[in-house]
Amino acid sequence: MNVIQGLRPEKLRELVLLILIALVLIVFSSVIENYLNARLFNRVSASVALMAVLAIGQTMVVLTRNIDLSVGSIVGFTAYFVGHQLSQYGDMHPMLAIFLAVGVGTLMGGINGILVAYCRIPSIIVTLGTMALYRTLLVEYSDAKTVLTVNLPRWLLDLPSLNLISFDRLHLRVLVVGMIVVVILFQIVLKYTSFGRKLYAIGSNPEAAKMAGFANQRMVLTAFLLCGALAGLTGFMFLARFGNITVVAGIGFELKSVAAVVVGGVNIFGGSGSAFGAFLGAVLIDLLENSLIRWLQISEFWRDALLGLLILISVATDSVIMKRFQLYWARKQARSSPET
Amino acid sequence: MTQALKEMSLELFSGEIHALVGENGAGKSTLIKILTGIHKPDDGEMMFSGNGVQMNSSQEAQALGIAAIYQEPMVFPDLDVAENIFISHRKRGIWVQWEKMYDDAHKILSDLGMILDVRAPASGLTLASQQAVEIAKAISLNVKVLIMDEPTASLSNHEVEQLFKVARKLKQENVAVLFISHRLDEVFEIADRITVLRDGEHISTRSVEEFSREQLIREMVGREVDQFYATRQKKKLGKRVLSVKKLSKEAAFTGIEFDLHQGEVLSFAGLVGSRRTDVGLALFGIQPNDSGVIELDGQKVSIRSPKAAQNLGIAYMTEDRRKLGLAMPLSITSNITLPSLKRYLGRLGLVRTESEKSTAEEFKNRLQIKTPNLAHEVGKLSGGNQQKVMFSKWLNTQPKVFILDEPTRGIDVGAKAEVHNMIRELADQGMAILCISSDLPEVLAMSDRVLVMREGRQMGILDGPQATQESIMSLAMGELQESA
Amino acid sequence: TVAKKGMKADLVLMPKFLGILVFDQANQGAQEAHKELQNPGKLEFLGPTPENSVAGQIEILTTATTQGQDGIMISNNAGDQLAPAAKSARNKGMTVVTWDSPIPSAEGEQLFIAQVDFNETGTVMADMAMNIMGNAGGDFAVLSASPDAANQNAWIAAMKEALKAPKYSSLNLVDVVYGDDQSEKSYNQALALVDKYPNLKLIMAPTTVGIAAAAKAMQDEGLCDQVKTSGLGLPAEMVSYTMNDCAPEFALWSFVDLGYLSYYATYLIATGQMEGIPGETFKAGRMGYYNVEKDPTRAEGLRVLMGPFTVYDKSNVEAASN
Amino acid sequence: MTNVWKYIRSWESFLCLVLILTISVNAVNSDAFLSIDNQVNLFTLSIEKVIIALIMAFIIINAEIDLSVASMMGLAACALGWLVDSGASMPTALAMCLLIGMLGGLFNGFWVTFMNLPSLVVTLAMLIGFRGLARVLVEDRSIRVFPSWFEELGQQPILGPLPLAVIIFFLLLILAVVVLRFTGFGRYVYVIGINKDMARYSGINVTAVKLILFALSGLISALAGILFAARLGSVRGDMGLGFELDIITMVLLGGVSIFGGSGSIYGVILSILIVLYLRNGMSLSNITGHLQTGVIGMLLIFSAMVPNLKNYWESLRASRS
Ligand SMILES: Nc1ncnc2c1ncn2[C@@H]1O[C@H](COP(=O)(O)OP(=O)(O)OP(=O)(O)O)[C@@H](O)[C@H]1O
Ligand SMILES: Nc1ncnc2c1ncn2[C@@H]1O[C@H](COP(=O)(O)OP(=O)(O)OP(=O)(O)O)[C@@H](O)[C@H]1O
Ligand SMILES: [Mg+2]
Ligand SMILES: [Mg+2]
Repeated sequence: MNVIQGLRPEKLRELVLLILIALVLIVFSSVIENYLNARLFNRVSASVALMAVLAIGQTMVVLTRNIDLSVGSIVGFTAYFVGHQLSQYGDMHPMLAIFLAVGVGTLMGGINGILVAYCRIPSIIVTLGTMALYRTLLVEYSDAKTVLTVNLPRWLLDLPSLNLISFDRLHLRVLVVGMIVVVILFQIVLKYTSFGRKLYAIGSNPEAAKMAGFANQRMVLTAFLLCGALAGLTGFMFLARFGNITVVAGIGFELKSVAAVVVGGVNIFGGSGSAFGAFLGAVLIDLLENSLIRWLQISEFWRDALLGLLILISVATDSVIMKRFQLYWARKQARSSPET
Repeated sequence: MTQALKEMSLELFSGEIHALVGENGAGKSTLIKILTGIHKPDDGEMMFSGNGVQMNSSQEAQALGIAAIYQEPMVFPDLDVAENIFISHRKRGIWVQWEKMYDDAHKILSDLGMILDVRAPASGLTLASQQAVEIAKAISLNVKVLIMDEPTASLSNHEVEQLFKVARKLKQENVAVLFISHRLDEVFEIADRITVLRDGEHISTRSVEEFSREQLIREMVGREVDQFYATRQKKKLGKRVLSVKKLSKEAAFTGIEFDLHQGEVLSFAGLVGSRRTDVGLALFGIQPNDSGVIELDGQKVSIRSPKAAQNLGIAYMTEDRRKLGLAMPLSITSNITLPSLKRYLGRLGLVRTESEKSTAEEFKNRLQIKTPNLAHEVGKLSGGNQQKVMFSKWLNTQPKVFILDEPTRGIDVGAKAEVHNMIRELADQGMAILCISSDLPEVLAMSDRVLVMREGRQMGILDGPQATQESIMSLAMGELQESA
Repeated sequence: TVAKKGMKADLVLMPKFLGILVFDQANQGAQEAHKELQNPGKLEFLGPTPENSVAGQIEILTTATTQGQDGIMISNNAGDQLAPAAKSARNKGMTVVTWDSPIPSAEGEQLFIAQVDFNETGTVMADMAMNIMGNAGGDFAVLSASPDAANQNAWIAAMKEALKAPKYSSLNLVDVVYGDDQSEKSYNQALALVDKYPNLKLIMAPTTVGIAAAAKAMQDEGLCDQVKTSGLGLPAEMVSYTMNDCAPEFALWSFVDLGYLSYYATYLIATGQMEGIPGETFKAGRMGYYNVEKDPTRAEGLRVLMGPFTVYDKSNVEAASN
Repeated sequence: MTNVWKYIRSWESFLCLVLILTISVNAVNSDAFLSIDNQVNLFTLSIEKVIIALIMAFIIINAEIDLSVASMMGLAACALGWLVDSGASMPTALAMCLLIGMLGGLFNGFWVTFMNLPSLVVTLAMLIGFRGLARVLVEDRSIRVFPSWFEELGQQPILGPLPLAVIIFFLLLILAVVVLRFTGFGRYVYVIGINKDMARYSGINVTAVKLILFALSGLISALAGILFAARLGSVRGDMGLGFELDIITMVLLGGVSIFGGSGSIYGVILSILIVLYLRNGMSLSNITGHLQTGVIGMLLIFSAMVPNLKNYWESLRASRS
């Protein structure tokens, strides 16, 4: 009981997710031969690196009771834009390339943010619109040409396979480390800074936040800026990993990031959730996808049907456990109700 | 466009407790929202410590040292209690020190006499506890001016006492306290000076000694109102309508047992959080009981949903008008007919708007709802008038058993008297009424019998004459009734 | 028939969707022919978005009919779903020619400009697999575009057919997966194939997006020694992988030529200089003479066969990539 | 008088204005635009989306969302093909498809009501799930087995120039207006959208209303899928892919609040017309692909900005006087 006493809701959520992930690992290792190996870690970590960064950006926005459906287009645009620049100016400094990606992403996020916060248009409408607009921008800008791997500088092509540390076959890639840094950074910001706490407050009760004198509009704008920046960073990672960038780059990432966020226990109506949770959500989904692909008995065509169902079940599990938890709080409250 | 406030003037001195009174819709809340920078005045000026100030946001008000507790509690449900108290502290710095925050919050709350788990998410708090958190938040801000809009509306005596202790302490520390309440006893108890508002206009400001109760009411209402809290005449009870035995719900209440007769008013009294509301919710099927027996007209019934309850002739009027009581963007008419919409359906399930309108018209006249027209948005009415709309909504279902949860919460004296009269009338017509109220004088005046609860347990039932302020309080505080 | 220049025909070239390099190249070819033939009419390059490809193609075809265009060249991505719209276009007197990917049932379509013989594609892929894996053979898998891509499906079917020959008995096709012509999905699918089949020796991707993604995936994971990549690819996209032996061999035809040839055929039919019946011969400018014939790879339908494949390897890929 | 004035300044009249503008520009731009053929075609080409938009309006007014409609459409179409292909008679297959739609909708509704999960999450998962099931049924095939009467029903006009789907749409439209505006059920849909706790406390069976809505959403999506199959004559696993966003755009542009509780079918039908005419006009001017989508996206944002501009302007005027 004492253990649970110290558990705040988001901690519990994270715990539940960890248990679910462990469960997935156990179940699949019993049906797939040679499942639990270094390769699995390498694969999942490398592809989660992108989705987790994006999902954390999405988390910032969702916490404030908004949503950003344009992230897929931002990823696509920045990937193309930076790729295009790099193929023209191959000697560009790597840092500059990253800044460029983050900068372009931030700009696009900023447009979303201004429209949502200052023009007071519901975020779903704004970002549905900019999802189309940014994609159009990409098509117009690219003129239907592809960014080709051959034209990209060497360092970029080597980046996805660059290992920071390796234990035998287990590789800790640079991109993965980058993602881990982002997760930790944002976890700290959300948990321990008053900026982060105010984001929660705004999402939890915008009206009260206004009454309390928070600069709601600026905060929401900031959330979108951060989301854009992280989407830009994802765009850069996308470019590094996939090399060939066409106009379809990043399509569907918006829904994937939303899925990661909700599976990660971030309340879609704002106010609760954590960066670490979003990361775990991304891991869980990727792990499921990866495992289903590797499962010989599952045909290519069954995979999506199962994936949908499994996502649903994991979200439901989380919600059931949270409900239990709330009941527990209520009981505890009942025991310690106002004394004389 | 009606004008909410006309040529209002108000002076507030440090070290005074100033009460603001007036009927529902007099403009008290509006005034406060102007004082704290949420609304902007069309005209006029504001001086603070001798300097003219222009307030454009509540942030600026806070910077000046003005804090307010609004009529409807404004907590952040996802944050825990401690954070709710400290979230808007300007000097909190960039980093959050969780442990220190918990300790401080605990201390502030205990100073207020409130024991709340500071780590619990605020979403589980009762309205009263939310109010407590709001108060804790405001006084922790080290303010120069503290404004409280009906802070006691959902508190019971015990908590009110604690609050007043704090208010007096603040007064000693030279804080100016502006206090709004519809409970005149409280006003006379705590205020140094009183300002009366009526229809958005300033009527008078005088020190409390210069007011008599009658005079105050006259100035508020603009006419004579008599028969306040006249004790209810004991009548012969009708046949038993509702009988409840060993009613229990996990994590809420246990062992509730009572009978309710036709024409009887049974009140539920108790401290805040004594789980009276939960009993009401169980009887209305919103949070059905786990065990126990409910008999209606001698028949055992099982109430698993509000719809079932309604079909059985039970109505429940909630204490949380804003969140649970009314559809704010809808018209008065639509709100009134909502629970009984079935009656207004014609062929093919089409709504007969004409008969809807005439019902609404009837209630408007009967309850004297002040509104430009019946198509008016309920959300734009003042609190008291909203309460009347909610009352109409349930009366219109013509219930056998009417459960009223804090029926006069936030209602002004005049309207309160009307509500009391209405409840009596209903009882006299044979309705069985179960009234949950934290307003002790009201409980004493209204009820035939009083059931006292404490922490989810029934402490006893007091018959009319036995019920006094003292006997109820001692039960509510935990002394079991010997005879029960 | 040798085309008479300067006759007016408003034509539309419709790719599967916009934003893919090869379709742009086809457009180049068509524009070249358009100029060459001095057609006073317009040549529009109109395509849907990848997300909305099927409905978009139908919409564009229907609108073209409404506009009274004289002819349309379609790289069909909608399978037989395009047939009703194509039929009503034909009824309005429009010329409907497909290229790159035909209408499977051939309903509503006058002619299909086949880049290569679809049956031959199967053999070419099987041959490349054989070359790469050697006589010992082994496991290989196909990474296709979407499960609905008619031409890819036809090629895969043709390859399966070809594999039945005793010559290829050592080749073992273990799986067909789909990357939806998206880099990231194809990349992940390629890696998944490697994990799923420990003995995999080759990934065959009959799609330009898929082959490039698969090659990059193998290179990034340092698997090029173990698993090779092959299929249909653009030299410009594949040159580095061919040179470093990740994708030693792949094939393609010229999309510029395909656009060029399609334009000639469509122009001739739309201006009434050719009927589009089996046995007809026409001259397609710089490319020379071509025949209209019954399409042996479909139950119904006529085709003009462009051919041939160019198979690229270290010897010729660099020259072709510029 | 004030009522008239209020109406003139309403969202719907703004949409009307945009619509008239679009039509005039189109008519000037292209001779073909006003032809009956084109008018019917532009409807027919998107008729399935438009039909689903009607029920989506109900769902969004109810403060929920259903992202799985397009996948359900694909699933129903594929199921129809699969059933007929495996020898079921046409009527049986049609009935089965509608049943699948309804059950799928109820499945969504179950998680939303009984498990209390946000509909965005549930239907996002089923967007993947239903599409997956469609794939399971047809795999990489394209199934073309329908009797000719079925295809004719989908492709030939049956009443004047109007094909069946368009007629069904008009019937559903009238039904939707009546139900939402004039019936008790419609009132419940709004009230629950405004505040579902309050609705429950008023004795409204929130669960039932939501279940009905989701079941209807599934059912109508399945119907749309069947019409789609008839129009195209064959089915594949990718049918209707990505339609959900177009559908939601139409509804939101129609002034239905994404937070529920407000909006009308009139607005939705106007926005449908705007989107269709705009797309058609652009297609006729040979603007396709992403540019079309971009223009619609821009329109969505701008139109959402207009009410705010109006408020801003009014407050400016008020502060001056
Ligand atoms: N959101 C609103 N929009 C328009 N008018 C409003 C709004 N809120 C309140 N009013 C009007 O302003 C006037 C003053 O209301 P206010 O809430 O200040 O009254 P109050 O004195 O606080 O009443 P109560 O005691 O019931 O809380 C009333 O006539 C009310 O109808
Ligand atoms: N300790 C608690 N923890 C969580 N929820 C509570 C707690 N106490 C009460 N509630 C909830 O708050 C609502 C009202 O509470 P309750 O019935 O305890 O109050 P009450 O005795 O009616 O007093 P009041 O209405 O004055 O707050 C109910 O819905 C109940 O479930
Ligand atoms: Mg007030
Ligand atoms: Mg209560």
